[in-house]
This record gives sequence, C-alpha cells and structure tokens, in this order.
Amino acid sequence: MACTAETLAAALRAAAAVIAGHRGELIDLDRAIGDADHGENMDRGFAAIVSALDALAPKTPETPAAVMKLAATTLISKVGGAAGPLYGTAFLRASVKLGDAAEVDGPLLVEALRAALEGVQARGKAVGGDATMVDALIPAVSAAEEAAGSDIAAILTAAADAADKGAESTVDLVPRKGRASYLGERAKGHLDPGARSTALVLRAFAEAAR
Amino acid sequence: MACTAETLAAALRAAAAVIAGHRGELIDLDRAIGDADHGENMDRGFAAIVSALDALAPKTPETPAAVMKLAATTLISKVGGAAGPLYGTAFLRASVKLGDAAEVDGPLLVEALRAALEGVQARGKAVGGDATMVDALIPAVSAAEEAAGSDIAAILTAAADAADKGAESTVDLVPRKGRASYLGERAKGHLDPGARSTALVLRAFAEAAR
Amino acid sequence: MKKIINDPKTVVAESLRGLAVAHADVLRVEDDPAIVVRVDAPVAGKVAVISGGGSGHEPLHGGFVGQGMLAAAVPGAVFTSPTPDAVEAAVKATTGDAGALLIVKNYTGDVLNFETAAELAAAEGLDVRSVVIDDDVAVKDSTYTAGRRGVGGTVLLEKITGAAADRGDPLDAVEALARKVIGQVRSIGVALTAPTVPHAGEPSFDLADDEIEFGIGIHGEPGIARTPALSADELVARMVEALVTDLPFGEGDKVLLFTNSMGGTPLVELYLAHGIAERLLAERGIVVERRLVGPYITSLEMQGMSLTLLKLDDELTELWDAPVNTPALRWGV
Amino acid sequence: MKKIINDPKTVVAESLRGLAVAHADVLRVEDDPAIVVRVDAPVAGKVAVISGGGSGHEPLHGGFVGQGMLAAAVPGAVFTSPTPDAVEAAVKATTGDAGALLIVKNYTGDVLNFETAAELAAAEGLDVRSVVIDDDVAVKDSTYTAGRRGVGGTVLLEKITGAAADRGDPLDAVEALARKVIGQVRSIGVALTAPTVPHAGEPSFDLADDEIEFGIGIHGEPGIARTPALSADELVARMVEALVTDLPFGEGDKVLLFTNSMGGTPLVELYLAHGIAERLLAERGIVVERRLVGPYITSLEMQGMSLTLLKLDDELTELWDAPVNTPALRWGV
Ligand SMILES: Nc1ncnc2c1ncn2[C@@H]1O[C@H](COP(=O)(O)OP(=O)(O)O)[C@@H](O)[C@H]1O
Ligand SMILES: Nc1ncnc2c1ncn2[C@@H]1O[C@H](COP(=O)(O)OP(=O)(O)O)[C@@H](O)[C@H]1O
Ligand SMILES: [Mg+2]
Ligand SMILES: [Mg+2]
Ligand SMILES: [Mg+2]
Ligand SMILES: [Mg+2]
Repeated sequence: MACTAETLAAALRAAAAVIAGHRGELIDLDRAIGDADHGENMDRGFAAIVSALDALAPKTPETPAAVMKLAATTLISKVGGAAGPLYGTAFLRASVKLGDAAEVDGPLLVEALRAALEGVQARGKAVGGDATMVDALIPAVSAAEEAAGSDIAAILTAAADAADKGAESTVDLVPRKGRASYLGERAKGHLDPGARSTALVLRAFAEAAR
Repeated sequence: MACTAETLAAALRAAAAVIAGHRGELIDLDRAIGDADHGENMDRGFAAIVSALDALAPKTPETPAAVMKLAATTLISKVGGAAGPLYGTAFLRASVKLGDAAEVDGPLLVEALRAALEGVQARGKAVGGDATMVDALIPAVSAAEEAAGSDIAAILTAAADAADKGAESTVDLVPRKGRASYLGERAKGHLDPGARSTALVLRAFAEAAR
Repeated sequence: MKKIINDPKTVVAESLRGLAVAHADVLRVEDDPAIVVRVDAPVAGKVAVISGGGSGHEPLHGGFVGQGMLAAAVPGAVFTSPTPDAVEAAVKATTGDAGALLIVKNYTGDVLNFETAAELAAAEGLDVRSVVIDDDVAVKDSTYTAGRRGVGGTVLLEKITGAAADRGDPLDAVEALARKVIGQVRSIGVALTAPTVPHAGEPSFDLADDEIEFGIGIHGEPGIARTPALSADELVARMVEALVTDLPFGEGDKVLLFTNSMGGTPLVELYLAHGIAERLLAERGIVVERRLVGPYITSLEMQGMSLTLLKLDDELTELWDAPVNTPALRWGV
Repeated sequence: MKKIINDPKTVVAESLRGLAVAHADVLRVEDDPAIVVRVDAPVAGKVAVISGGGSGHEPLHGGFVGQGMLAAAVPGAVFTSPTPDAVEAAVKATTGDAGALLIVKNYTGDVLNFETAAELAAAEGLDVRSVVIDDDVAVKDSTYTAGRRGVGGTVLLEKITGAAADRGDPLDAVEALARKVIGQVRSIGVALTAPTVPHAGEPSFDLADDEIEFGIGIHGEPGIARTPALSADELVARMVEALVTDLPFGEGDKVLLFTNSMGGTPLVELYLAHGIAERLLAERGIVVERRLVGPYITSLEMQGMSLTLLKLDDELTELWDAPVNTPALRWGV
C-alpha cells in the first residue's frame, strides 16, 4: 500500500494520539536530565497538527508533501524549545523531498527519512553518540534504507524497531548536545526524551501504515 | 533561709539554664499557635542576664532589688516580642516592691510576686482565661499568698506547682490575647508557651531556693 | 532546614551588613542596637517616619528606608518585635524639631515595645506620635483577639506618610494622614506553604499537598481556616469578597490594589492572581487607579499571597506618586 | 503541586494579562503569538533591543520591557523557548529603520528559534542582529556541551544595551557593546530546592534536606555537583572562587556585583550572601562599584541564588546608571 495525503494525515493523527498518551512519560524523562517540558511541547505541537488538519476537513492538503509541510510549520510555530525547530526542520526537509508526488512509495519514503535526519543534523549539529534524537534517527534511517525494497509498512516498522534500540542506547551515553549536556556524567543512565519521542512517532507511523 | 542578692542572682542563673534546656520545647509550643520564637526569645534574654551578671562578677548588685532591676532591664532590651515587655515589666515591678531590703523574706516575696502579676496585667491587659502567661501567674500568686507564712522555698514551690497547673489549663482555652488569639478555636488543645515558660522560671526559682 | 545562612543567631545582623553595603547611597546600618537609618538623617525640618518589627518580612521595613519613605527602620530578630532601646535609638538618630511618627503594626509585642520607646523618647523631649496599623480582615474583632494584624497596608502607609513628611507636612498632619490611611486600607492573605524560622529549623505548620491556609498573617501562624487547594479564580474571588465587604469598597470607589507575594510565590503566579483581582474589582465597578505587584511584605520563604485595597482620593494618589528612593521602591528620582 | 493557577496550559497567558493591566503605562501585551511590547513602540530612530525565552524566570524578560531597556520580550511556555513567529512578531512590532538587536540566551532551543526568526525578519528587509549570551561558568566548554548557559548576565546585558539604544547608539555600536558585555560577565548559581513546572506537577529534582545543587541553571535541571549543604560563608566563597578564576577578575578590577535570588530564597538570606560576596571580593582587591540584589532572573519557586560579576569601565557604568523605567527596574525617571 502506498501512502497518500489522506493516509499521511491519518498517520499524523495517530502519532498525535500516541504522543498525548506518552506526554507524562516524556515529561518525566525530561525532568530527570532537562527541564520537564518535552512531553508538554510535543503534545502541544501534535495536538496543533490535528487542529490544523481539522480546520481543513473534510479536505486534506492535496499532496503528501503539503500535509508534511502543514505539520512542519505547525510544529515550528507551536512547539518552541529545542524540539520545535528540530522536528519542524525534519518534517520540512521531508516535505521538500516528497515533491509533488501524489503517493509516497518505499524508495521515496526512505529518501524523505534521510532528508529529515540530515535536516536535524544540519540544524542541531549533533552527531551519533551525542545522546539526542539523532541517536534514534540514524539507525532508523539505516534500517529503512536496508528495507527500501519492502512496502511502506515494513520500512517504517524496521525504522521504528531501530529507533527504539537507538533511543535505548542513549541511556549509556554522556550527552553532548541539548540541555542534558550540562549534566555531563550525571546524565548517564537516562533515556533521552527526544530520542524516545522520535521512536514513538516512527512507531505510530508504522502502525498507521499497516 | 532568706534570699539575698547573691541567692537571687544564683536563682536567675539557674532559671537561665532551665530556659536554655527548654528552648526547643518553647519554640515548638509557639510554632503550633504562634510564630515559633518564644524559646529563642527567652533563651536570648536569660542568657543576657547571665552575661550581665558575669560582667559584674565577682561583684553582685548590692540588693535583691538591684539584681531584679538588672534582670528586668536586660529582658526589656534583649527579648523583644510580647514576652520581653511583659517579663520585663514583671521583673521591674517586683524589683520596685523589693525596695532596699538586703534580704527577701516570705511576705516580701509574696508581695513581689503579686506586683509582678499586676505589672503583666497592667501592660498586657490579659485576664485569667485568656490563655496567656497570666493563667500561670494568677494561681501561682494565690498559692504563694496562701503559703506566705512558710519559708521562701516552700512559697516558691507552692507557686511553681500552681503555675504548672495553671499553664496546663491553657490547653483547653480559646486564647484571647497575643498571637494565639488569631487562631480562635484552632488554638484549643495547645499549651500556651508563655504560661509554660512562666512555670519553668518559677520552678527554677523554687529549686534554687532549696 | 536549608538556608543560605551561617548561624541562626547572626542571620539578621549579617543580612543587615549586606543591605548596608548594597545600598550605601541611600541608607546606613548602625549596630547594637541594630537600626537602619537614612543616609542623610536627620533631615532638618521634616518629620521622621519610622517603622520596624520582626525581621523575615523583607523588604519591609529596611528596604523602605530612604527619601520619600522611612527615616529609619528597626529590625528585630526573625518574627520578633524589636526592643524599646532599638526603637529609641532609631528615633534619636533621625528625629529633629519636626518630630517623628512611629508606624506600629498591631501585634502585642510591637505595640508594647514601641509604646515604651515612645515614652523614653518623649522623656528626652522629642515629639513622637504613634499609629497602629491593623488592616488584616482575617482577624476577628478585638474583644476576642489581640485585634486585627498589621499586614500589607503597612507598605502603603509607609510610602504615603513618608511622602507627606518629605514634602514638609507638620507632624499633626502626617499623623492625621496616617490615621486616615489606616481607616481605609484592608488586607487578606493566604498561604500555600509554611515558612521556616531559622532558629526553629522546621516549617511553622504542616500543610498537605492539597490544602491551603486562608486568612494567614505574616509570621507563619496558621490562618483562620484550612481549606482544600482552590483554583486561582476561586481563591482570588474569596479574597476580594473578604476585602470589599469589610470596609466596604463599592461601585465608583477609586483604589490602589496591592498584590503581594509572601516570598515564595513566583511572579508568574502573582501577576496571574493580580489580573484576576483587577477583573473582579472591575466587575464590581471599583476603579483600580494605582497598583503595586511583587514581594514587598513577606514571611520568609512562605508561598502565598495577600491582597490589599486602599481607597484613594486625590491627596493619597498624589502622595503615592511622589518621588521615592529606597532599595525596594524607587520612582521619580 | 500547589500553585496559584487555574490550568497549567493557560498560566503564561493569564499571567501576561496581569502584567499588562498592572503596567499599562509602560508596556502592552499582544496575544497569539504572545509578546510584551513597550507601550510607545516602535520608537523612531532607536534600535529595538528584544529578548525572550521560556517563562518561569520572571521578572525576566517581560518585567524589563520599557524605556531604557527592552523594546519587547517574547515569553515562551514555562521553560520553553518561544517560537520563531512570536519573535518575528516582536521584531515587527518594535523595529524601525534603526534595526533590532536580539538578545538570545545560549540554549539550543532559544538559539534555533531566534535564528529562524532573525532570518524571517531579515527576509522582510529589517536589519536584525543577534547576540548569544553564555555567562554560566558552571558549564564546561562546548566541545562537550551545548555551551555555557545564558543566566544572570542577561539582566545586565539587557539593561546596558537598552540604555545604549535609548541614547541613540546605532545598531553596529549596540551590537558591539553587547559582545563586549558578554565577554566580561560571568555567573554561577546554586539551588537549595527544586522548582515545580506547572505542567509537570512535580519538583524537577529531589534533594535531601542536607544537600544542595552547585552550578545550577535556571530551568530546574540538576547542577554540576550535588554537595552537602554548606554554610553561607563556604557556599559564597566557592561561588566567588568559581567566578573570579574564570574570566579572571583580579585586583583593581571594577565590577558590578549582581546577587540574584532564584525565586524562593528570601531577601534576608540574599542580603546576607551579598554581604559575604562583597567582603570576599574586597579581600581580593576587586572593587564593587555597582550592585543589584534581588530576584531578577528566577526559576519559578526554586530556592537558591546566583552571583554575577560584570567588569565595568566608565562606559558600562554610565549605561548602567542611565534612566530605566520598567516594571522590575526603575530609576532616573
Ligand atoms: N542539538 C541537538 N540536536 C539534536 N537533538 C537535540 C539537540 N538538542 C536537543 N535535542 C533534542 O531535544 C530534546 C529536548 O527537547 P525539549 O525538551 O522539547 O526542548 P528543550 O531542551 O529546549 O527543553 C532532547 O531530548 C534531544 O533529543
Ligand atoms: N496581652 C498579653 N498578656 C499576657 N501575656 C501575653 C499577652 N500577649 C502575649 N502574651 C504571652 O506571650 C507569649 C508569647 O511570647 P513570644 O512568643 O516571645 O512573643 P510574640 O508573641 O511577640 O512572638 C504568649 O505565649 C503569652 O503567654
Ligand atoms: Mg525540555
Ligand atoms: Mg512568639
Ligand atoms: Mg514573635
Ligand atoms: Mg525547555
């Protein structure tokens, strides 16, 4: 099954529900090594995406790229903090990559994921091992690239599985970007909230694609 | 045994030690229904009396009245709060009553105690039943008057015993003077800190007189 | 207890040292007895407005010493009224022929100690008057209590009488003005947490996480009622109700609204509460013409707030607006 | 969690309403996106100094809007940097031909959001520069971290650049001045308790009754080290040591000493700490020429304090002394 504007919108709504359900968990993760707002920020942003989609309903933006762009600009203008510009850039770069395709197939999806990762890294300057969302995204994109021949659901499932593992890996890292970096060694033993939310969003997309 | 300037000074030192030992208890009593300073205030004042006596040592003021006056002015200038002026007035009135006697006998002691009570009431306008130090002093003075024929130790012991009971009686009262009065019914069930300190001082005097 | 202190016994003295060095342009601190005095005192021909009380309510009173407000402040130990000799020292350091007005908050200790000090000063030939401020509507009338407490209204009283003194009003006029202000100012406070007195080392009362104390003073004494935590809307509505029905304040009245933090309540909450109070007063047709928002009369680190309403007229407004140059209030200079 | 709020989601918006009504003579608040703007903005021919960041640090930044300081402040959600469109709105509301200087505290979120906003504004033909303040010596250098945080120095930077803008300095000069201030200001903070973010509902960290966090920021993140509680003398000595060895500050240097409460620390403790810091600096031959003491950059109700040292010269001193008329800082007017 390929991904249309409608299915992408549905996936975003699904992601919003998942983020809302994990709002408290993400706040707690951020409370331990940051400033206790990541769950609130993400929830505010994704709820705003749902509102933006609702405002257009019963219409949906015409292309998957237009849906992604709507999500990106909503995140940029509603989330704030570090997560807002980083997620916003990821979504924006993905949307650019999607071009005017009416449907997203496996290879295009993989390209969009790669673009998202590059966007986050261009903006935030984090590399793998810095204990950020990048540690969820890098393995996710690699896994997606390996699964590029499969269908969208399989690609996203592979990405989500890898993102989960990547997020887990941040527990043992000393953060070098973002707020957690101020804690140095003291941040060890904690899951990075942005890596966790990245894994959650990818999982929600994968589930929605089934 | 009659009471000289020296024995009075010794009694004041004994009272200072007792107050220091009950500092925490008096703070806790005041914390419950007041502002948590009565133990600190009394301790500061009585410690200052000891310092004032030390500063004169090896001399002692010539008469019991002079010792009392030194204590009174020290309390007035070191205690503050409600207790400072009230205790200060009590001691001052007692000192005036002692006149130029070289020794205090039973009847004079009883008169001095009565003068102290009258001083507190003139200054603080509290009557019996208002749940203040007056509720320890009134029965103490009555008991002293009944025991007026006995020796000083017996008079003070009778006064201290009565003061203890009087202090206890404040537990069931609704305070109408001082800070505890702001609490109204909520102050019921609590011992008044000033009544307790009054009983402690009288007990220390009684013990010192033995 | 965690505090930035060395020793509970030296907290006030050490703190005054910091105040003195931080504001040497405005005030100086004298030791033993400790008093805070305008740097240019005594100011010839002008009434000295003097106040004081237990410490732990900062910036009250030391932070209000300076041109256009207090000539001197007399800080006692934490939550303990100062002794008469300290008050007397403050009077002597600041009072000339124009005399002095003592502003006394209505607590037994303050009243007794200031009374004695006033007698001592009078005995030295100084013209000293006292007024007792008792603006706290939470306290029942004085047949049953020591009388209403002096709380938030004190700040406004000190500013307004200080301004009158500064413009050269004679003592009779400053005293009359003080009585007028006292007659038309009312306050009410609430606490969300208890303060910890340094020498006590433990919080002054225990509140569950879903309880607040309504009708609290500024000394960590429990309030008139312990109630379940309320939304800001409900809480402020109750406070405003208690205030306006007391004086009463009514439609068309011009007022100064003073929204005060008890110390530990952050400004983000305080402004939120202030906004609600303004709205509720507007709904009643009461016109807020001046306002003061911030931690000005506190109870150590206690979380909570108080609202104070002062009925204004042209004279009071003019005196409120007059220049003031103190550590905690400064404008027009 | 006990707070004077209605709903965690509306705290900032409701608080801004209170700020607006309390200080209508100085500022106004615009909604959606929320910005705080000088009442007389845009001021023709003058650079607009603009700052912003997460809320919960009040009076920073909204309390510093007004003549001689900020043209606008952009408040985000509690502890969350504002979004680019909000910053852009503040720029548009205040910026004329003289351009704007954005003061950005060094946090990933602030830097990224303000960067985007600056690009958006530049695209509209406005001359907008940004400076990033990173004065917190507790943070290791940026190979290992997001770089030093912007903390107490921000207040001084906003005052000084605001004064330069007010006297008509061109944007190049205001920007250069900002970089100079950033180059010679350093801060260090400690926490005795944790703040509670309204939407989180629980304290940001747990500290035992005998522990403090040394090297804390202003967002409730734990510090660089948890240490046993210290006496004020020891605590302040460690803080001063961390500061003076960093820039370094040395004998004969003239400085502004800013002793800041993190919100919940009462003034009695803050002045005590300030006095110690003054003494320790004097012992090192460092000359404190100006000081600021109070809660100016806070972390909600967190107990704790920070010290900030700014090396002064005649120009900076003059700009510090220049008139300012904002809710939280006011003199010379
Ligand atoms: N430079 C960066 N590059 C990539 N991700 C980052 C960077 N800085 C922070 N992050 C991510 O952002 C997350 C924090 O987001 P959030 O809490 O919403 O913002 P803030 O840190 O401003 O409070 C971190 O957990 C981390 O994954
Ligand atoms: N009007 C009064 N008459 C007699 N005793 C009083 C009066 N007011 C207060 N007291 C006594 O003073 C005690 C409190 O003293 P203290 O705590 O030292 O002063 P403060 O109340 O000023 O903090 C009360 O427990 C009470 O016994
Ligand atoms: Mg965060
Ligand atoms: Mg007491
Ligand atoms: Mg007291
Ligand atoms: Mg944040």
